[in-house]
Formats: sequence, C-alpha cells, structure tokens
Amino acid sequence: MSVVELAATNLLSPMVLFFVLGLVATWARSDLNIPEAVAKGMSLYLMLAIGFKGGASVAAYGVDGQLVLSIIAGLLLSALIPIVAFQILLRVTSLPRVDAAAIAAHYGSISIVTFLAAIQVLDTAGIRYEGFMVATAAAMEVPAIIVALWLAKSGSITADSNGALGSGANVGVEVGSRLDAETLREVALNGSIVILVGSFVIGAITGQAGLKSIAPFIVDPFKGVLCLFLLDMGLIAGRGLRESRKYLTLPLVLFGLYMPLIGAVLGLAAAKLCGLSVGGMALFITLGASASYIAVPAALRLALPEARPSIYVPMSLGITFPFNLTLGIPLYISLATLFAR
Amino acid sequence: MSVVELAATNLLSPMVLFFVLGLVATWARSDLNIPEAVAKGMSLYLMLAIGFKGGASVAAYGVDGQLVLSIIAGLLLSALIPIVAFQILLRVTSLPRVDAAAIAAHYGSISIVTFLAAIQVLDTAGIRYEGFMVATAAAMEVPAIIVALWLAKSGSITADSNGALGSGANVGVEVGSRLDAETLREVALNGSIVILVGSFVIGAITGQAGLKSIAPFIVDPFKGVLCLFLLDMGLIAGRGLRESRKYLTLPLVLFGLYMPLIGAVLGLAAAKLCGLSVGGMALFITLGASASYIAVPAALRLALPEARPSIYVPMSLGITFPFNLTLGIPLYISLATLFAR
Amino acid sequence: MSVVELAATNLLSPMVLFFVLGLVATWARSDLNIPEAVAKGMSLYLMLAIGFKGGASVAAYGVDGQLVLSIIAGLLLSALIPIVAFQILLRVTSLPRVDAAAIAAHYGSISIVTFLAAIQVLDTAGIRYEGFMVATAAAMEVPAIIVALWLAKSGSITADSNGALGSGANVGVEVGSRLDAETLREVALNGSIVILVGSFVIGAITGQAGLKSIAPFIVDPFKGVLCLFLLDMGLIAGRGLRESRKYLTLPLVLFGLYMPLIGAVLGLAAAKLCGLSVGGMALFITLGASASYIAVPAALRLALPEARPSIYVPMSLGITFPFNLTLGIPLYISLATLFAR
Amino acid sequence: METFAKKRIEIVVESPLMTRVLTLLDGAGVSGYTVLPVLAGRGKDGAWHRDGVVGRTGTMVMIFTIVDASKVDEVIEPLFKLVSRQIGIVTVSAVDVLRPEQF
Amino acid sequence: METFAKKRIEIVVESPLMTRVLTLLDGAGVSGYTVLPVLAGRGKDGAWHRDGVVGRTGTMVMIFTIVDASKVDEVIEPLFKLVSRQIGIVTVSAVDVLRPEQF
Amino acid sequence: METFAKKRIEIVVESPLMTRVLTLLDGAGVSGYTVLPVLAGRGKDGAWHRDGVVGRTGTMVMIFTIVDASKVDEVIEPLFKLVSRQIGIVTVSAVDVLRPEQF
Ligand SMILES: Nc1ncnc2c1ncn2[C@@H]1O[C@H](COP(=O)(O)O)[C@@H](O)[C@H]1O
Ligand SMILES: Nc1ncnc2c1ncn2[C@@H]1O[C@H](COP(=O)(O)O)[C@@H](O)[C@H]1O
Ligand SMILES: Nc1ncnc2c1ncn2[C@@H]1O[C@H](COP(=O)(O)O)[C@@H](O)[C@H]1O
Ligand code: NA
Ligand code: NA
Ligand code: NA
Repeated sequence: MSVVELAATNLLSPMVLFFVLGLVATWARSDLNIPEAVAKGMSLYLMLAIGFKGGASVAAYGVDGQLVLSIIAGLLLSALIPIVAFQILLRVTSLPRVDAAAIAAHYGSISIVTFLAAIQVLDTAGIRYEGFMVATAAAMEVPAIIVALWLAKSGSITADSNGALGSGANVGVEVGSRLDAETLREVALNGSIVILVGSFVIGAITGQAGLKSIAPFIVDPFKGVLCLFLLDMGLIAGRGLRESRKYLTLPLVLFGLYMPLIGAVLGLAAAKLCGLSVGGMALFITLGASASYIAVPAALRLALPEARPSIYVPMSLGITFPFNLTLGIPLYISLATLFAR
Repeated sequence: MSVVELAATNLLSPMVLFFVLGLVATWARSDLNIPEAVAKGMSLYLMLAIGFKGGASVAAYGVDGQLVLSIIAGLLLSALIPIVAFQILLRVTSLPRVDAAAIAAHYGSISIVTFLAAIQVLDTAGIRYEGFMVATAAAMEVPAIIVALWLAKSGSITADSNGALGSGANVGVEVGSRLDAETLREVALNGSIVILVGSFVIGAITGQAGLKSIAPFIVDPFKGVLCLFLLDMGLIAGRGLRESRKYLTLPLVLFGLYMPLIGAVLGLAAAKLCGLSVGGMALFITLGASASYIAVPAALRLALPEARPSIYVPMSLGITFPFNLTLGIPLYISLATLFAR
Repeated sequence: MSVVELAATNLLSPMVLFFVLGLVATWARSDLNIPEAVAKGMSLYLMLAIGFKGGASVAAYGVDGQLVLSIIAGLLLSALIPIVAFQILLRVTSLPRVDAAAIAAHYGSISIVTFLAAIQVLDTAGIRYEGFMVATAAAMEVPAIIVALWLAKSGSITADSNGALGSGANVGVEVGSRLDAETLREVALNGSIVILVGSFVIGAITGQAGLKSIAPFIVDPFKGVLCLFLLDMGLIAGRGLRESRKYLTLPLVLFGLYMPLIGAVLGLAAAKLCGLSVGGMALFITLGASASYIAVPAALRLALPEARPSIYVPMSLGITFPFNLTLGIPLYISLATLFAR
Repeated sequence: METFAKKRIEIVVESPLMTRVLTLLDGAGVSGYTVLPVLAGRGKDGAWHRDGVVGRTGTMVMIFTIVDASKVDEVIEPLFKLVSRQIGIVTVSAVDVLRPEQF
Repeated sequence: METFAKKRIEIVVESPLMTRVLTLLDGAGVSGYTVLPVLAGRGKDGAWHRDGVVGRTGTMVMIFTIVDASKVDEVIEPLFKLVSRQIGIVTVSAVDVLRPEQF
Repeated sequence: METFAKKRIEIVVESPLMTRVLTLLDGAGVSGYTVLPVLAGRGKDGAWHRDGVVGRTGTMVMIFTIVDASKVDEVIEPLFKLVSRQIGIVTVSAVDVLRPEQF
C-alpha cells in the first residue's frame, strides 16, 4: 500500500473517526462525556491486553539479544529526544527554560495509545511486529523525564543570571531540586508501567495457552474498546485545546507538528540499529514520534511545578496526538517499509 | 407468532427478567445497585453499538428517499404527540398546565432503551428492519420539548387569567421564557444524540468492513450488556416509583398506560405513510409509544423548572417504560404484522 | 493430575499471576489502582454470570432432592464453622470475645471470588460440577453472621464478669444487641446475594436458550474479567496487609492458614453427605474453606461495631484469600478426587 | 441581602452506617441533608489511611445538614450516640442562609 | 501566620443547572470556584432522597467559591435568583485565607 | 450538649500532590483528615475550568483536617509552603466538636 492509500484507509477507520467524533462533539459544545472511571477502566484494559499479547508473542517466538538491544535503544532514544527538543524550543520560542524542558520531556516519553493505534493499523495491513516492542515502550516512559529535569535545572541557573527569561512564569530558586528518590520511585512505578510490564511478564509466562484462555476478553473486543476510548480522547483533546488556545502560539503549534517527525527519524535510526522487522521498525518510529500526556504531566506536577500544564498538555494531547493518529502512523509505516532491509 | 406467544416469549426473556429482578430487589429494599459510572458506560456502549449497526446497515442496503421521509415523519410525530397528550392531561387531571406540558414532552420524545429492546425482540423473531430507524429515533428526541415549552407558555397566560389552575405549583410569570438559544443548543446536542448520530454516520462511512472489525465488541456481547443495563433500569424505576407514589394519582397512572397506545397508533400511521417494512413499522410504533426519561427531564429542569420532576420522571420511567418493555413491544410488533402491506 | 501438578498449573495460571501482580504492585508502592466503580461493575458481572450459568445448568440437568439437601447442608455448615473457629480463637489468642466472634463469622461465611476461581480450575481440568452449588454458596453467606452475633452476645456477658477480657476493645454493655429485624433484612438481602440468586433463577427459567443468547457476554470474556478483577483483589489485599501488619500477631496469621483447612474438612463431610460429584465436592470444600470479606464486614459494622475491622478484614482478605487462591484450591480438588465415590 | 444565622452539622461516617444516620436525621425532623462521597481518610482507627479502603467496607461518606440553632441539640445527641460507637466524626459550624424558613 | 477573613459561598444545586451557575460566577468576577460531586440528598422537593437519583436527572453538585466579603452581595443576588426557582440551596460562611490577594 | 471550638484546615490541591500533602499532615501530627473528590474547578491557573480535566492530570482533591487552634500555625506553615508552588488553595475556618480529645 502506498502512503496515500494507507493514510486514506487510516483516516476512514472507525478508530480515527471516533476520535474525530469526539473533537466534533467538543467543538459543538455537546455535553457528551465518558465517566472518568470508565475511561480509566478502558485504559487499564488496553494496557493489560497489549502487554499480555506482547508477552505471549515473546513466549511463542522466543527471546534473543534483540529484546535487550531494543530496550537499551529505547532508553537512549527517550533520553536523547528531550535534548533535541529542548534546544529547538529555546531557539524558536521565548518560553522560560522550565516550560521548554517540560515540553521536551513529553516528546522524549511516549504515548501508549498512539502505540496501540499503530499496532491496529499494522494488524489490519497484515504486517507482523516483534512482541517485545511493548517492553521497549515501557522502557521509554521514564528517561525523558529525568533528562528534562536536569535540563530545567541547568535552566534555572541561567534564569537566575538572566531575569528576563523568567518573565511569564515563576522560574524559581529551587527549580529542578525536587527529583528526590521518592518522586523517582513514583514515576518509575506509575500504574501504567506496572500493568504494562506486569501483563507482559504474565503473558510471557503463560504463553499461548494463557493467551487463548483469555483471548475472548483481551483480543476479540480490543478494537471496539479502543474506538470508544479514542472517542474519549477526542473529547478530552478538544476540550484541552479550547481551554488552552491562548497559550498555544504559532511556533508552539508548529513544533507540535514537526517535532514528531524529528522523533520519528531518530526512532527509525534506533530501529535500524536493532535490526527490527518492518512492523517493529514502524512501532519504534511511532514511539519516537509520540508524546506522553499522562505519565509525564503527573510526574512534572510533582517534580517541576513551575512548568505550566496549560501549555504542555494541550501541545502533546491536542496537537501531536491527533497528528500522529491521523497522518503520522501511515507515514511511519511507509517510512519503515521504505527503510526495511 | 401470535401476540400472546410473542408476549409470553418476551416476558420470559433474560432481558425482561433482569428488569423484573431490579424491580423486585427495590421492592425488597435490597441495597443492590450499579455504580453510576458503570451504568453511564453501558448506556454509551448501547448507543454507540446501535448507532453503528444502523449506519452499517444503511451502508449495505443503500439510502433512498425513505430515510428522509421517515425522519420528517418522526419530527412531525414528535411534535404532534405532545399536543394530544397535553389536551388529554388537561381534561383527565387537575394538574397545572406546566406539569401537563412537561409530561406531554416526555411522551412526544422517545426512550432509546425501549427502542433497543424492540430491536432485540425483532432480531430474536428474525424480523428485519430499516437501519435508518436509528436516525429517526434521534430525530424524535427534540421536537417534543420545543412544542411542550410552547404549550406551557400558552398555559402560563391562561394561568394568569385563571388563578385556580395555578394552585399546586408556582405557575409563574416567566414560565416558558427560558428556551433561549443556549438551552436549545444544549438540548439538540445532548450527549446521547451526538453519540447515536455520530456512530450512525461512522457506521455508514465504514460500512460492513468497519462493522466486522468491531463486531466482537458491539454485536456479540450486546444482548448481555442490555440485560445488565435493564437490571439497573429496574432498580431505578422501582426506586423512583417508591419515592413518588404519593404524586401518582390514578388518572396519571392510567394515562401512563393508555398514552403509549395512542402514541403507538400515531406511530403506526406515520410508518404506514413512509411505507416501511414490518420491522421498521414495529420500531416506528415503538418510538411513538415510548416516553423519554433522560434527555427530556434534563432539558426541562433548565427550560421549565416549575414543572415537577417527581411527577414526570416516575410516570415515564416507572409506568410507561415497564409497560412498553413487557407488554407493549409484543403488541406493537403484532400491530405492525397486522397492518403490514 | 496429582495435587502438585494441579498446584503448579494453578500457580502459573493468568488468574493467580494477576493476583500476584497486584500484591507486587502494592509492595513496590506503585500507584496502580482500579477505580471503585469499575471493580464494583466487574464484581456484579462475575456474580451475574456465575449465577446465570448455574441456573441454566440446573435447567438443563433438572433439579432433585440434592439441591435442597445441599442448601440445607450449606446452611448448617455456615452455622457450625463459626462455633469451631470461635472456640479456637478464644484458646489460641487473647482477643476480646467480640473480635473472636467477628473473625469467626468471616470463616463461616464464604468468598464468592474464591468460589469462582475454583470453578475456573475445575473447568480447565475438565471436571464437571453441580450447577446448584451457586445456590448453596448464596445460602452460606448469612447463617454465620447470626451465629457469630449470638456468640459475641454470650461473650458480652462473660466480659462483664471478667473485665480483663475486655481490655483492648471497648467490649460494651450493649454488645450483640443490635441484630434487629432491619439489620437482618439488610444482611439477607445484600446486593451480592440478590444478584447471585436472581441471576440463578433467571438462568433456571430461561435455560440453555437464554444462556446461548447472552453467552458472548457472560461466558466468553468471563475468565479475562476475572483476571482483571483478581489484579484489583491483589492490590486491595496487599494494601490491607500493609495497613494492618501491626494487628496481625503470629497466632492470627497461623489461624488464617489452618482455619481454611478445618473448614475444608467440614465442607468435605457435608459434600459427602449430600452425595455430590467430584466437582461439587471440590466446590463445597472450597466454600467451607473460604472466608468472606465483603458481606460479613459490612454486616458487622452495623451489628457489631465494637469488633475491629482492622483485624478481621486483613485476616480474611490478606491471608486466607491468597492462601486459598494459590494453594488451597488445588488441594481441595485433590481432596475431592481422593474422597469421591 | 439579608442573611440569617443557622448551623451546619457535618458527619463523616463509614458507609455501612449511612442509611442509619439518614433515618435518624429524618426522624429528627431536619429539613434536608446532603451526602458527599469521600475518597480517603485517616482517623484514630488509623485503618482507613489513604487508599486504605480495605475490601470496600472502609469507604466513608460525609453528610451535612443545615438546621436552626435551636434544633442542634435535638439532632446532635442521638447522632453522637450513634456515631460514637462507629468510625466517624461529628462537627458543627456556623453558616448564613438566605431563606430562613427553608431550614 | 497571618490570615485574612473571606466568605465562602456554597451552592447545592441540581446537575443540569451546573453550567448556568458557573457561567454566572464567571460573570460575577469571582477568582475561582470548586465543584464537588454529591452522592445523595433530601430537601423540600423530597424526591432526591437517598439513592433517589431517579433517571440520573436527580443528581446534585456542590459548588463553592471563596470571595471577599465586599463581593458577597454582588454574587449572591443573581445566584439566589437563579437557584431559588430550581432545586437547591445557598449558604454563606466565614473562612480565613492566607493570601488575600488570591480571592 | 457542650461543644468545643476547633479549627478546620481545608486544602484544594491537584491530585498528583495528594500523597505529599497527606504525608505532611501525618508528620505534623494531626489526629486525622478526610479527602473528598472534586468534580471541576477554576482558579488563577484557569486551565481547570469545568470539564477541564485535560488528560486527567488536572483533577483536584479536597483535603480537610480538624485540629486544635494551637496547632494551626504548625500545620499551615509547611502546608502553605508546599501548596503555594502548586495549583491549589488553603483556607481555615471555625468548627465545634463534641469530643475535644479526639482532635
Ligand atoms: N481530625 C480529623 N480531621 C478530619 N477528618 C477526620 C479527623 N479525624 C477523623 N476524621 C475522619 O473520620 C474518619 C473516622 O475517624 P476515626 O473514627 O477517628 O477513625 C476518618 O477516616 C476521617 O475520614
Ligand atoms: N437542610 C439542608 N441541609 C443540607 N442540605 C440540604 C438541606 N436542604 C436541602 N438540601 C440539599 O439541597 C437539595 C435541594 O433541596 P430542595 O431544593 O429543598 O429540594 C437537597 O437534595 C439536598 O441535597
Ligand atoms: N476563589 C475560589 N473559590 C473556590 N475554589 C477556588 C477558588 N480559587 C481556586 N479554587 C480552587 O483551587 C483550584 C486551584 O486554584 P488555582 O491555584 O488558583 O488555579 C481551582 O481549580 C479551584 O478548584
Ligand atoms: Na516520543
Ligand atoms: Na414517544
Ligand atoms: Na467458609
């Protein structure tokens, strides 16, 4: 399939259309909303399912050095992207360094829903991928946060000697000083990582027999649940965008569109180094391109409270996520196909 | 199947029995209850599923003038029934006009769960129906509210010149004055309409391929979810009845039983005019007979706060809904069979 | 299968592994948690499903005296176990009599999730069981509570003449005086009994046809839902254990491990008397061995507020439940196999 | 606008007892009450710490009722008798209302 | 620490009206507000008793806003006009805050 | 019934900070606290308006603790230090309790 065909198919898939429905509903100011408990339940379900399936696939096809290699590549990628993003942001925007660092953290980390959506497209297109990519995804959640906090700290010193930068946010004396052991533990063991990795391990232990026994729960309805979940994502993304319009300057909006492409290229390089299959490459590229909007914001509220969520959340959720979901994924798959072998 | 057989089968279906279990549990004052978030989630699921299936069916069988005709007939029916209901209520009860208008609004609008239940019975009986009836159902939600507000307003003038009517409720100076553009928008774009119509459109776009991809989520478990949902409906209907016993005079209870029949006859006429199939007719009759208990109450609390929810909610939910679910639906299907062709 | 094989298979089943994941997550102090509404929804689903399947199976195989016999045996067993447990607790611990009675109530009553887990293991091992065991389970929920309240009351008199026993808890003048008709009604008609028995009856009425129509909801995804539910149980058990460490003395921990075995032996005797099949025996043993942690605590907070939940809840949920889930069930099935015929 | 002094009685109590408390308030003739959900808590029973909803029994609710000062003792005495044996607390504070006849 | 006296306006109102009340508060220029979910309630309309959430319309929310005493009348008058026709109550009480400029 | 004057410290704070605040209260030796869920809110950070729970991070909780007047400063100072850098507010008000030794 050409990239255009792939994009067209993707744009007309139930998944993307339900996301668009959510955006439209917010735009029309409908009161449609999905209870938080239900959304949380679906999100746990999706992570459990994807983790388990990944584990079961590893059990079936065996593990080799590639798993380890790919996890290491993921860790490095997650640490590298924020540095690139930070440098760009400092150049193209006049944001305080804390805000730039905070945004950078999001792009280094990943969006598991984008990852899920990419898997669906691969499945539909009949392209296989390495089951251990789930573990790689989990590994990429945290390093970006640590690197970004270090960037913010260095920023704080700069800000002290350069008061002008501090305007617009209370860039403070203690910036970056709060990544204590406790916060690190909280971030590294946040619920989504634990259920993802835990299910991956359980899937790997119980293998195909285990998968078969719970397939009617985690495999068959998966795609439908994802549609309902994406409807909620559309609603939230739409609301976030409306609330935060005033903070999103043109340079920031553009950054939200080209930064995933930069992440994608870095992800492609990493995947190439690991020698992954086309599907695995497509997923690695997607991970590089995707931006977090759950784990990272929660961590930054604790560790970098000076950074403004009204900027970083809508950038990741309102701009980059929709871009990846609609156009990004087909593009990344085409990229992978192009560069495979 | 004769109407008696149909009724017997219906009364002993899991669907109806779970509803009865809910009623019994309330009557025995059990603390059984379903969390609101779960009930809301199920309700979103049911509407998404029914909308999508309707749309996919339209995609498969094509659209013609009938869709448009049937929507127009639905709009008119929804506007006509409240007028009939209002006149009856003024004659058989001594309710203030605001309350009469409010009740009338409910009977002009529709109950999507009654509609779902009718579809299940048709499916079980192997009777086909037009997929676009979902769109007709959505179209019928709102007109009744506007007409009823107009009736209430006219009532307000009468009430001024005839103080006696006003006793029993603060029929006020400003009655009916609150259907501003904002309220109208809220009503027309309430969550259930948006997800129903949105899913219908998505179903129509993605067609049978889309349906197939999410069928394990929206088709297979549908009936079971509906059972659990009806258990909750039974619990709520039972509780509502108990709370509101004192407001439900005999004339009101009787109205709750014969008004659906009047709505049914009007629905039959509309269906006949549109030239629908037996199944489509049965659904149109059901829509005419059913009474709203979600969208209309919410709208009336905003636009007609003087009307008492302690009367209109239990009438619709505690009397008409159980009647339709148990005896009404088999009757309506028999009616449709009788008048088909 | 030998007991060791059975235990090994069980310990490596997705069900048990997800429970362990929950324990591990708590132990690592992850913030992983499942919204209460979702957990409640799953629990309703599991009870509806198991009740319905039991009823449908009774409809298929017919009812005879065994059902009645088994219910009577269940009632007696539930009344007997607390007496045994109480006597032991008075001897091996220095707990006030109210606390001893409260703990005893838990062991006489049952854990429906343990029951579900046992059914899964039987299903996996291909061992059939009597569908009416669901009714027996429901029957066993309440008698233990009444007996335990009576034990506590007798305890109160003793405590008056023996002040020393009262130390550690405000064993009061009115202990045991609060099992009025209202509380009894609440306990006997608590939500889980009503949905279990109600679904059982509906299953029995609608039979295999009814079961078939909702099987994609209540049969196919059942095992998967149970896994997610057990993850939540693991999280809760783990948290409860951590909170209550200080109250759990060694004698209490040991009691939580050997008391299920005593209950198991009594359950075995009861099952033998009723002449059940191997599967039915295994389930009866499991019921005898399992301890309540939902219905009984709720009832005791009303009827025996002096007893300390910080002791009885973690004993049942944190010690006995994990023991039964992991080692108990395989043992009970082996026991049943051994003593069958 | 003129306001009128009333009292707000607030009760945090374990969920199983909610119905009992509401029945008591009904009996005491209060004009109404409002029940709020509680997410977490800690008290002398220590057990309900943070996510400490062990087996869901541990959940609490918060009930408040606005009454005339003259009614406080009447309501609070049986209430205190009920709640003091259970897990929970009772407080009273001052509020102003707009329509005194409503409470 | 030094604290400053402010007023807390609290509104319990049926959910469908929430948006209207918040828009009103926005218009009245309050510095912020907080909305809490309500589990159950009873009032003169009696219908929302206990689990009495008939058809979900009956759910309530509780909104509170902390304002300067000088602002109370300004906020409370339109508020009272709105809420008095609906199911709901309004109360005012005294609170102390740390940063007076925040409210 | 005799009642005793105490203080109620109330904190509305973004959810990610909840554990920190509770640990702080534990450390300050309060006798207990209660945490209520929050549905929506608006403040100077404006972003948490109405359904404005952007990506769930924006949810808030409300924590209150009842303490003796003599303890207020001790609790409120570190609290204020913690909360002031975050999204949230702190208020103090007067309440009466029945059992002074409980708080
Ligand atoms: N000092 C306090 N401030 C606020 N809430 C409290 C306080 N003490 C107890 N509570 C609440 O009341 C519940 C029961 O308290 P207790 O009976 O002391 O265990 C706790 O779980 C808290 O939710
Ligand atoms: N006296 C009261 N104390 C506390 N809450 C009340 C009181 N009266 C009414 N309410 C609350 O306000 C809601 C509406 O009251 P009403 O308009 O009187 O029906 C009730 O459902 C309660 O949640
Ligand atoms: N004046 C106020 N009255 C009530 N709640 C407020 C007020 N100001 C802020 N809040 C609450 O505190 C949260 C954080 O406020 P802020 O730090 O000002 O953004 C808001 O989301 C509201 O829930
Ligand atoms: Na990324
Ligand atoms: Na109708
Ligand atoms: Na037992």
